[in-house]
Amino acid sequence: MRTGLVDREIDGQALLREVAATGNGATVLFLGTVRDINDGRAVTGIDYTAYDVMAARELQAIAAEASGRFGTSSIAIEHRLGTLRLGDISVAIAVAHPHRASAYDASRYIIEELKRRVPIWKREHYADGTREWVDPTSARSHATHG
Amino acid sequence: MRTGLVDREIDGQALLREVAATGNGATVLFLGTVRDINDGRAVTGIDYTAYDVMAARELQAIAAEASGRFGTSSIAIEHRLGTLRLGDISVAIAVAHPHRASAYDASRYIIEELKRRVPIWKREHYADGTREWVDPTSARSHATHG
Amino acid sequence: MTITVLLFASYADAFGQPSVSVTLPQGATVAEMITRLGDLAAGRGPLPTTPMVAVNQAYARYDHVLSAGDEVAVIPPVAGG
Amino acid sequence: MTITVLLFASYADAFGQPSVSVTLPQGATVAEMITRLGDLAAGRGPLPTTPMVAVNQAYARYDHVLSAGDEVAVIPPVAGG
Repeated sequence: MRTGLVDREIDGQALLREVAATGNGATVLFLGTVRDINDGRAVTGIDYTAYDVMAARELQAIAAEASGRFGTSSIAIEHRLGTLRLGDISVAIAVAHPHRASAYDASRYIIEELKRRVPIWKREHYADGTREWVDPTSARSHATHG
Repeated sequence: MRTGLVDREIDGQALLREVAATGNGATVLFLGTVRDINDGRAVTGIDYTAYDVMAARELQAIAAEASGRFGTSSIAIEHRLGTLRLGDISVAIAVAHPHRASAYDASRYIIEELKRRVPIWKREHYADGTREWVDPTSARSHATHG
Repeated sequence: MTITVLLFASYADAFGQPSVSVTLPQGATVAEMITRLGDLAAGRGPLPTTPMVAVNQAYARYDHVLSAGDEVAVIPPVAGG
Repeated sequence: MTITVLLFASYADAFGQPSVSVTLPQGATVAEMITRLGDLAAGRGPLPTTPMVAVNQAYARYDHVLSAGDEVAVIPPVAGG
Protein backbone atom coordinates (compact mmCIF):
# COMPACT_ATOMS: atom_id res chain seq x y z
CA MET A 1 0.00 0.00 0.00
CA ARG A 2 1.55 3.29 -1.06
CA THR A 3 0.13 6.74 -1.66
CA GLY A 4 1.87 9.89 -2.74
CA LEU A 5 1.61 13.43 -4.01
CA VAL A 6 4.10 13.93 -6.82
CA ASP A 7 5.29 16.84 -8.94
CA ARG A 8 6.42 14.77 -11.95
CA GLU A 9 4.71 12.69 -14.61
CA ILE A 10 2.73 9.73 -13.30
CA ASP A 11 3.77 6.33 -14.65
CA GLY A 12 0.74 4.02 -14.60
CA GLN A 13 2.89 1.05 -15.52
CA ALA A 14 5.02 1.57 -12.41
CA LEU A 15 1.91 1.50 -10.21
CA LEU A 16 0.76 -1.71 -11.91
CA ARG A 17 4.10 -3.30 -11.10
CA GLU A 18 3.76 -2.27 -7.46
CA VAL A 19 0.43 -4.05 -6.97
CA ALA A 20 1.27 -7.17 -8.96
CA ALA A 21 1.27 -10.45 -7.01
CA THR A 22 0.48 -13.99 -8.10
CA GLY A 23 -2.29 -14.17 -5.52
CA ASN A 24 -4.17 -11.45 -7.40
CA GLY A 25 -6.34 -12.42 -10.37
CA ALA A 26 -7.66 -8.94 -11.13
CA THR A 27 -6.10 -5.50 -11.37
CA VAL A 28 -7.93 -2.24 -11.98
CA LEU A 29 -5.99 0.89 -12.91
CA PHE A 30 -7.85 4.21 -12.91
CA LEU A 31 -6.29 7.23 -14.59
CA GLY A 32 -7.69 10.74 -14.37
CA THR A 33 -6.45 12.96 -17.19
CA VAL A 34 -6.78 16.62 -18.10
CA ARG A 35 -9.70 17.08 -20.49
CA ASP A 36 -9.93 19.70 -23.22
CA ILE A 37 -13.47 20.73 -22.29
CA ASN A 38 -15.04 21.31 -18.88
CA ASP A 39 -18.54 22.69 -18.41
CA GLY A 40 -18.51 23.67 -22.05
CA ARG A 41 -15.35 25.78 -21.81
CA ALA A 42 -12.17 25.05 -23.76
CA VAL A 43 -9.46 24.14 -21.24
CA THR A 44 -5.74 24.39 -22.07
CA GLY A 45 -4.20 23.26 -18.75
CA ILE A 46 -4.71 22.92 -15.01
CA ASP A 47 -2.77 23.98 -11.93
CA TYR A 48 -3.17 21.54 -9.04
CA THR A 49 -2.33 22.67 -5.52
CA ALA A 50 -2.84 20.96 -2.19
CA TYR A 51 -2.73 21.35 1.54
CA ASP A 52 0.16 18.94 1.24
CA VAL A 53 0.47 17.44 4.69
CA MET A 54 -3.26 16.93 5.17
CA ALA A 55 -3.75 15.68 1.60
CA ALA A 56 -1.05 13.07 2.13
CA ARG A 57 -2.72 11.98 5.38
CA GLU A 58 -6.18 11.76 3.80
CA LEU A 59 -4.87 9.78 0.83
CA GLN A 60 -3.19 7.34 3.18
CA ALA A 61 -6.37 7.08 5.28
CA ILE A 62 -8.46 6.34 2.17
CA ALA A 63 -6.05 3.61 1.07
CA ALA A 64 -6.20 2.06 4.55
CA GLU A 65 -10.01 2.18 4.54
CA ALA A 66 -10.17 0.56 1.10
CA SER A 67 -7.70 -2.09 2.21
CA GLY A 68 -9.84 -2.96 5.23
CA ARG A 69 -13.20 -2.84 3.46
CA PHE A 70 -12.20 -4.78 0.37
CA GLY A 71 -9.49 -7.04 1.74
CA THR A 72 -6.36 -6.21 -0.20
CA SER A 73 -3.17 -4.34 0.51
CA SER A 74 -2.26 -4.24 -3.20
CA ILE A 75 -3.07 -0.54 -3.54
CA ALA A 76 -0.98 2.27 -5.02
CA ILE A 77 -2.22 5.84 -5.47
CA GLU A 78 -0.49 8.92 -6.86
CA HIS A 79 -1.88 12.42 -7.35
CA ARG A 80 0.14 14.94 -9.28
CA LEU A 81 0.50 18.61 -8.29
CA GLY A 82 1.73 21.55 -10.35
CA THR A 83 0.81 22.64 -13.84
CA LEU A 84 -0.55 19.92 -16.13
CA ARG A 85 -1.22 20.01 -19.85
CA LEU A 86 -4.05 18.39 -21.79
CA GLY A 87 -3.89 14.61 -21.57
CA ASP A 88 -1.53 14.59 -18.57
CA ILE A 89 -2.40 12.12 -15.82
CA SER A 90 -3.53 13.94 -12.67
CA VAL A 91 -4.33 10.84 -10.60
CA ALA A 92 -3.60 7.14 -10.86
CA ILE A 93 -5.13 4.43 -8.67
CA ALA A 94 -3.97 0.83 -8.99
CA VAL A 95 -5.76 -1.91 -7.06
CA ALA A 96 -5.17 -5.64 -7.35
CA HIS A 97 -7.23 -8.33 -5.65
CA PRO A 98 -7.81 -12.07 -5.94
CA HIS A 99 -11.28 -11.30 -7.42
CA ARG A 100 -12.45 -8.67 -9.87
CA ALA A 101 -15.60 -7.42 -8.13
CA SER A 102 -13.61 -6.21 -5.14
CA ALA A 103 -10.87 -4.74 -7.33
CA TYR A 104 -13.44 -2.58 -9.13
CA ASP A 105 -15.26 -1.65 -5.93
CA ALA A 106 -12.07 -0.67 -4.13
CA SER A 107 -10.92 1.43 -7.09
CA ARG A 108 -14.24 3.25 -7.24
CA TYR A 109 -14.29 3.77 -3.48
CA ILE A 110 -10.86 5.37 -3.59
CA ILE A 111 -11.57 7.83 -6.41
CA GLU A 112 -14.93 8.87 -4.92
CA GLU A 113 -13.44 9.45 -1.46
CA LEU A 114 -10.45 11.23 -2.96
CA LYS A 115 -12.73 13.64 -4.79
CA ARG A 116 -14.90 14.12 -1.72
CA ARG A 117 -12.31 14.90 0.92
CA VAL A 118 -8.65 15.14 -0.11
CA PRO A 119 -7.69 18.84 0.09
CA ILE A 120 -6.50 19.35 -3.47
CA TRP A 121 -7.64 22.20 -5.69
CA LYS A 122 -7.41 22.93 -9.36
CA ARG A 123 -7.32 26.14 -11.35
CA GLU A 124 -8.27 25.69 -14.97
CA HIS A 125 -6.63 27.68 -17.76
CA TYR A 126 -9.09 28.55 -20.50
CA ALA A 127 -8.51 29.16 -24.16
CA ASP A 128 -9.50 32.82 -23.67
CA GLY A 129 -6.55 33.34 -21.30
CA THR A 130 -8.53 33.41 -18.06
CA ARG A 131 -7.95 31.08 -15.09
CA GLU A 132 -10.44 29.96 -12.49
CA TRP A 133 -10.53 27.79 -9.40
CA VAL A 134 -12.94 24.94 -9.97
CA ASP A 135 -15.72 24.57 -7.41
CA PRO A 136 -17.38 21.17 -7.88
CA THR A 137 -20.11 22.20 -5.43
CA SER A 138 -21.25 25.13 -7.56
CA ALA A 139 -24.39 24.84 -9.66
CA ARG A 140 -22.52 25.16 -12.95
CA SER A 141 -20.05 22.43 -12.17
CA HIS A 142 -21.64 19.00 -12.43
CA ALA A 143 -20.56 15.67 -13.89
CA THR A 144 -17.23 17.28 -14.58
CA HIS A 145 -13.64 16.13 -14.83
CA GLY A 146 -12.96 12.43 -14.76
CA MET B 1 -12.43 0.45 -30.80
CA ARG B 2 -10.25 -2.63 -31.23
CA THR B 3 -10.51 -6.18 -29.97
CA GLY B 4 -8.20 -9.10 -30.51
CA LEU B 5 -7.16 -12.59 -29.56
CA VAL B 6 -3.37 -12.73 -29.26
CA ASP B 7 -0.77 -15.40 -28.66
CA ARG B 8 1.91 -13.13 -27.21
CA GLU B 9 2.32 -11.11 -24.03
CA ILE B 10 -0.31 -8.42 -23.48
CA ASP B 11 1.03 -4.88 -23.08
CA GLY B 12 -1.41 -2.89 -20.93
CA GLN B 13 0.47 0.31 -21.63
CA ALA B 14 -0.11 -0.11 -25.38
CA LEU B 15 -3.87 -0.44 -24.81
CA LEU B 16 -3.83 2.70 -22.67
CA ARG B 17 -2.15 4.60 -25.50
CA GLU B 18 -4.81 3.38 -27.93
CA VAL B 19 -7.72 4.80 -25.91
CA ALA B 20 -6.04 8.08 -24.93
CA ALA B 21 -7.71 11.26 -26.21
CA THR B 22 -7.87 14.74 -24.71
CA GLY B 23 -11.67 14.54 -24.68
CA ASN B 24 -11.44 11.72 -22.13
CA GLY B 25 -11.06 12.59 -18.45
CA ALA B 26 -11.11 9.02 -17.12
CA THR B 27 -9.48 5.77 -18.17
CA VAL B 28 -10.05 2.36 -16.61
CA LEU B 29 -7.70 -0.52 -17.39
CA PHE B 30 -8.72 -3.99 -16.24
CA LEU B 31 -6.14 -6.78 -16.23
CA GLY B 32 -6.93 -10.42 -15.54
CA THR B 33 -3.88 -12.38 -14.46
CA VAL B 34 -3.10 -16.01 -13.71
CA ARG B 35 -3.50 -16.66 -9.99
CA ASP B 36 -1.52 -19.16 -7.96
CA ILE B 37 -4.59 -20.58 -6.22
CA ASN B 38 -8.03 -21.44 -7.63
CA ASP B 39 -10.71 -23.19 -5.60
CA GLY B 40 -8.09 -24.01 -3.03
CA ARG B 41 -5.78 -25.82 -5.45
CA ALA B 42 -2.22 -24.68 -6.22
CA VAL B 43 -2.11 -23.61 -9.87
CA THR B 44 1.14 -23.46 -11.85
CA GLY B 45 -0.16 -22.33 -15.27
CA ILE B 46 -3.15 -22.19 -17.60
CA ASP B 47 -3.77 -23.19 -21.22
CA TYR B 48 -6.29 -20.92 -22.94
CA THR B 49 -8.01 -22.11 -26.10
CA ALA B 50 -10.85 -20.60 -28.08
CA TYR B 51 -13.31 -21.13 -30.87
CA ASP B 52 -11.25 -18.43 -32.56
CA VAL B 53 -13.57 -17.04 -35.20
CA MET B 54 -16.63 -16.94 -32.96
CA ALA B 55 -14.66 -15.60 -29.99
CA ALA B 56 -13.34 -12.76 -32.15
CA ARG B 57 -16.89 -11.96 -33.29
CA GLU B 58 -18.32 -12.03 -29.77
CA LEU B 59 -15.51 -9.81 -28.45
CA GLN B 60 -16.17 -7.30 -31.20
CA ALA B 61 -19.92 -7.45 -30.52
CA ILE B 62 -19.36 -6.80 -26.80
CA ALA B 63 -17.14 -3.79 -27.57
CA ALA B 64 -19.81 -2.41 -29.91
CA GLU B 65 -22.52 -2.91 -27.28
CA ALA B 66 -20.41 -1.18 -24.61
CA SER B 67 -19.68 1.66 -27.02
CA GLY B 68 -23.38 2.19 -27.68
CA ARG B 69 -24.54 1.82 -24.09
CA PHE B 70 -21.90 3.98 -22.47
CA GLY B 71 -21.12 6.43 -25.23
CA THR B 72 -17.46 6.00 -26.04
CA SER B 73 -15.48 4.43 -28.83
CA SER B 74 -12.26 4.56 -26.77
CA ILE B 75 -12.23 0.83 -26.11
CA ALA B 76 -9.43 -1.71 -26.59
CA ILE B 77 -9.65 -5.37 -25.57
CA GLU B 78 -7.14 -8.20 -25.87
CA HIS B 79 -7.44 -11.79 -24.72
CA ARG B 80 -4.41 -14.02 -24.80
CA LEU B 81 -4.48 -17.67 -25.90
CA GLY B 82 -1.89 -20.41 -25.37
CA THR B 83 -0.01 -21.42 -22.25
CA LEU B 84 0.32 -18.76 -19.56
CA ARG B 85 2.41 -18.75 -16.43
CA LEU B 86 1.57 -17.35 -13.00
CA GLY B 87 1.15 -13.59 -13.13
CA ASP B 88 0.76 -13.47 -16.90
CA ILE B 89 -2.00 -11.20 -18.20
CA SER B 90 -4.81 -13.25 -19.77
CA VAL B 91 -7.12 -10.35 -20.61
CA ALA B 92 -6.79 -6.56 -20.77
CA ILE B 93 -9.67 -4.12 -21.19
CA ALA B 94 -8.98 -0.40 -21.61
CA VAL B 95 -11.87 2.07 -21.66
CA ALA B 96 -11.61 5.84 -21.71
CA HIS B 97 -14.53 8.25 -21.40
CA PRO B 98 -15.12 11.91 -20.63
CA HIS B 99 -16.51 10.86 -17.21
CA ARG B 100 -15.38 8.23 -14.76
CA ALA B 101 -18.72 6.60 -13.88
CA SER B 102 -19.24 5.48 -17.46
CA ALA B 103 -15.62 4.38 -17.84
CA TYR B 104 -16.00 2.05 -14.82
CA ASP B 105 -19.42 0.81 -15.93
CA ALA B 106 -18.29 0.07 -19.48
CA SER B 107 -15.21 -1.77 -18.22
CA ARG B 108 -17.30 -3.89 -15.88
CA TYR B 109 -19.88 -4.58 -18.58
CA ILE B 110 -17.19 -5.82 -20.95
CA ILE B 111 -15.51 -8.23 -18.51
CA GLU B 112 -18.83 -9.65 -17.31
CA GLU B 113 -20.10 -10.22 -20.86
CA LEU B 114 -16.74 -11.65 -21.91
CA LYS B 115 -16.88 -14.19 -19.10
CA ARG B 116 -20.51 -15.01 -19.84
CA ARG B 117 -20.38 -15.64 -23.56
CA VAL B 118 -17.03 -15.47 -25.36
CA PRO B 119 -16.09 -19.06 -26.30
CA ILE B 120 -12.74 -19.31 -24.57
CA TRP B 121 -11.74 -22.18 -22.28
CA LYS B 122 -8.97 -22.70 -19.82
CA ARG B 123 -7.22 -25.80 -18.57
CA GLU B 124 -5.43 -25.30 -15.29
CA HIS B 125 -2.14 -27.00 -14.49
CA TYR B 126 -1.93 -28.00 -10.84
CA ALA B 127 1.10 -28.40 -8.63
CA ASP B 128 0.40 -32.16 -8.42
CA GLY B 129 0.94 -32.47 -12.20
CA THR B 130 -2.72 -32.88 -13.17
CA ARG B 131 -4.60 -30.62 -15.62
CA GLU B 132 -8.29 -29.87 -15.72
CA TRP B 133 -10.70 -27.85 -17.82
CA VAL B 134 -12.32 -25.21 -15.65
CA ASP B 135 -16.11 -25.23 -15.55
CA PRO B 136 -17.32 -22.00 -13.95
CA THR B 137 -20.87 -23.40 -13.88
CA SER B 138 -19.90 -26.34 -11.65
CA ALA B 139 -20.75 -26.25 -7.96
CA ARG B 140 -17.09 -26.26 -6.87
CA SER B 141 -16.14 -23.35 -9.06
CA HIS B 142 -17.45 -20.09 -7.66
CA ALA B 143 -15.98 -16.63 -7.25
CA THR B 144 -12.96 -17.88 -9.10
CA HIS B 145 -10.34 -16.36 -11.34
CA GLY B 146 -10.28 -12.59 -11.69
CA MET C 1 -27.61 -34.47 -44.52
CA THR C 2 -24.27 -34.76 -42.77
CA ILE C 3 -23.30 -32.00 -40.36
CA THR C 4 -19.79 -31.58 -39.03
CA VAL C 5 -20.02 -30.56 -35.39
CA LEU C 6 -17.03 -28.71 -33.93
CA LEU C 7 -15.90 -29.77 -30.45
CA PHE C 8 -13.75 -27.82 -28.01
CA ALA C 9 -11.94 -28.21 -24.70
CA SER C 10 -13.48 -30.92 -22.48
CA TYR C 11 -15.90 -32.01 -25.23
CA ALA C 12 -13.08 -32.48 -27.73
CA ASP C 13 -11.18 -34.45 -25.07
CA ALA C 14 -14.25 -36.66 -24.45
CA PHE C 15 -14.55 -37.54 -28.12
CA GLY C 16 -10.81 -37.65 -28.63
CA GLN C 17 -11.16 -35.44 -31.70
CA PRO C 18 -11.92 -31.78 -32.60
CA SER C 19 -15.08 -32.52 -34.60
CA VAL C 20 -17.58 -35.27 -35.27
CA SER C 21 -19.90 -35.98 -38.22
CA VAL C 22 -23.58 -36.37 -37.50
CA THR C 23 -26.14 -37.63 -40.04
CA LEU C 24 -29.50 -35.92 -39.72
CA PRO C 25 -32.70 -35.74 -41.76
CA GLN C 26 -33.35 -32.56 -43.78
CA GLY C 27 -35.02 -29.95 -41.55
CA ALA C 28 -33.52 -31.31 -38.36
CA THR C 29 -33.22 -28.89 -35.45
CA VAL C 30 -30.37 -28.19 -33.04
CA ALA C 31 -32.26 -30.32 -30.49
CA GLU C 32 -32.16 -33.33 -32.81
CA MET C 33 -28.46 -32.81 -33.48
CA ILE C 34 -27.78 -32.79 -29.73
CA THR C 35 -29.79 -36.00 -29.19
CA ARG C 36 -27.80 -37.70 -31.94
CA LEU C 37 -24.52 -36.37 -30.52
CA GLY C 38 -25.53 -37.69 -27.08
CA ASP C 39 -25.92 -41.16 -28.57
CA LEU C 40 -22.43 -40.92 -30.06
CA ALA C 41 -21.02 -39.65 -26.76
CA ALA C 42 -22.48 -42.45 -24.66
CA GLY C 43 -19.86 -43.63 -22.20
CA ARG C 44 -17.28 -41.11 -23.37
CA GLY C 45 -17.54 -38.34 -20.89
CA PRO C 46 -18.86 -35.01 -19.85
CA LEU C 47 -21.30 -33.97 -22.60
CA PRO C 48 -24.29 -32.56 -20.69
CA THR C 49 -27.87 -33.09 -21.88
CA THR C 50 -28.34 -29.47 -23.01
CA PRO C 51 -25.01 -27.91 -23.94
CA MET C 52 -24.80 -24.49 -25.59
CA VAL C 53 -24.73 -24.63 -29.37
CA ALA C 54 -23.50 -22.16 -31.97
CA VAL C 55 -24.58 -22.16 -35.60
CA ASN C 56 -22.49 -20.12 -38.00
CA GLN C 57 -20.58 -18.61 -35.06
CA ALA C 58 -23.60 -17.33 -33.15
CA TYR C 59 -25.41 -18.93 -30.20
CA ALA C 60 -28.50 -20.78 -31.45
CA ARG C 61 -31.74 -21.92 -29.83
CA TYR C 62 -32.67 -25.58 -29.74
CA ASP C 63 -35.57 -25.05 -32.17
CA HIS C 64 -33.21 -23.57 -34.79
CA VAL C 65 -33.45 -25.56 -38.06
CA LEU C 66 -30.11 -26.67 -39.45
CA SER C 67 -29.07 -26.53 -43.11
CA ALA C 68 -26.42 -28.47 -44.95
CA GLY C 69 -23.24 -26.39 -44.90
CA ASP C 70 -23.95 -24.75 -41.52
CA GLU C 71 -20.94 -24.36 -39.22
CA VAL C 72 -22.18 -26.04 -36.04
CA ALA C 73 -20.33 -26.11 -32.72
CA VAL C 74 -21.07 -27.43 -29.26
CA ILE C 75 -19.84 -24.94 -26.70
CA PRO C 76 -18.59 -26.14 -23.28
CA PRO C 77 -19.07 -23.76 -20.33
CA VAL C 78 -16.93 -20.78 -21.26
CA ALA C 79 -14.10 -19.75 -18.95
CA GLY C 80 -12.41 -16.74 -20.51
CA GLY C 81 -11.09 -13.73 -18.63
CA MET D 1 -4.85 33.63 21.85
CA THR D 2 -3.68 34.21 18.30
CA ILE D 3 -4.40 31.47 15.77
CA THR D 4 -2.75 31.37 12.36
CA VAL D 5 -5.35 30.20 9.84
CA LEU D 6 -4.00 28.62 6.65
CA LEU D 7 -5.70 29.65 3.40
CA PHE D 8 -5.66 27.84 0.06
CA ALA D 9 -6.71 28.28 -3.55
CA SER D 10 -9.60 30.74 -3.98
CA TYR D 11 -9.54 31.68 -0.26
CA ALA D 12 -5.83 32.52 -0.40
CA ASP D 13 -6.52 34.60 -3.53
CA ALA D 14 -9.35 36.44 -1.76
CA PHE D 15 -7.10 37.42 1.12
CA GLY D 16 -4.07 37.91 -1.10
CA GLN D 17 -2.01 35.80 1.29
CA PRO D 18 -1.57 32.13 2.30
CA SER D 19 -2.52 32.63 5.95
CA VAL D 20 -4.12 35.13 8.27
CA SER D 21 -3.83 35.70 12.02
CA VAL D 22 -7.00 35.70 14.07
CA THR D 23 -7.20 36.79 17.70
CA LEU D 24 -9.65 34.73 19.74
CA PRO D 25 -10.50 34.31 23.43
CA GLN D 26 -9.29 31.15 25.20
CA GLY D 27 -11.77 28.31 24.63
CA ALA D 28 -13.02 29.71 21.32
CA THR D 29 -14.59 27.23 18.91
CA VAL D 30 -14.15 26.73 15.18
CA ALA D 31 -17.46 28.57 14.72
CA GLU D 32 -16.08 31.66 16.48
CA MET D 33 -12.92 31.52 14.38
CA ILE D 34 -15.03 31.46 11.21
CA THR D 35 -17.13 34.42 12.33
CA ARG D 36 -13.97 36.40 13.04
CA LEU D 37 -12.49 35.35 9.68
CA GLY D 38 -15.71 36.45 7.94
CA ASP D 39 -15.30 39.93 9.45
CA LEU D 40 -11.74 40.08 8.11
CA ALA D 41 -12.88 38.84 4.70
CA ALA D 42 -15.65 41.44 4.32
CA GLY D 43 -15.58 42.75 0.78
CA ARG D 44 -12.68 40.54 -0.25
CA GLY D 45 -14.31 37.65 -2.00
CA PRO D 46 -15.66 34.21 -1.97
CA LEU D 47 -15.40 33.02 1.65
CA PRO D 48 -18.72 31.24 2.26
CA THR D 49 -20.53 31.46 5.60
CA THR D 50 -19.74 27.87 6.58
CA PRO D 51 -16.55 26.66 4.91
CA MET D 52 -14.94 23.33 5.80
CA VAL D 53 -12.29 23.62 8.50
CA ALA D 54 -9.38 21.38 9.41
CA VAL D 55 -7.64 21.40 12.78
CA ASN D 56 -4.29 19.67 12.98
CA GLN D 57 -4.81 18.26 9.49
CA ALA D 58 -8.17 16.62 10.15
CA TYR D 59 -11.65 17.92 9.33
CA ALA D 60 -13.19 19.50 12.43
CA ARG D 61 -16.74 20.26 13.54
CA TYR D 62 -17.83 23.79 14.28
CA ASP D 63 -18.17 23.06 18.01
CA HIS D 64 -14.54 21.93 18.21
CA VAL D 65 -12.64 23.99 20.81
CA LEU D 66 -9.38 25.49 19.57
CA SER D 67 -6.12 25.57 21.49
CA ALA D 68 -3.10 27.82 21.07
CA GLY D 69 -0.67 26.06 18.75
CA ASP D 70 -3.35 24.25 16.73
CA GLU D 71 -2.74 24.10 12.99
CA VAL D 72 -5.98 25.53 11.62
CA ALA D 73 -6.95 25.67 7.95
CA VAL D 74 -10.01 26.77 6.01
CA ILE D 75 -10.65 24.32 3.19
CA PRO D 76 -12.23 25.52 -0.09
CA PRO D 77 -14.39 22.99 -1.98
CA VAL D 78 -11.92 20.27 -2.92
CA ALA D 79 -11.39 19.43 -6.59
CA GLY D 80 -8.81 16.68 -6.73
CA GLY D 81 -8.85 13.78 -9.12
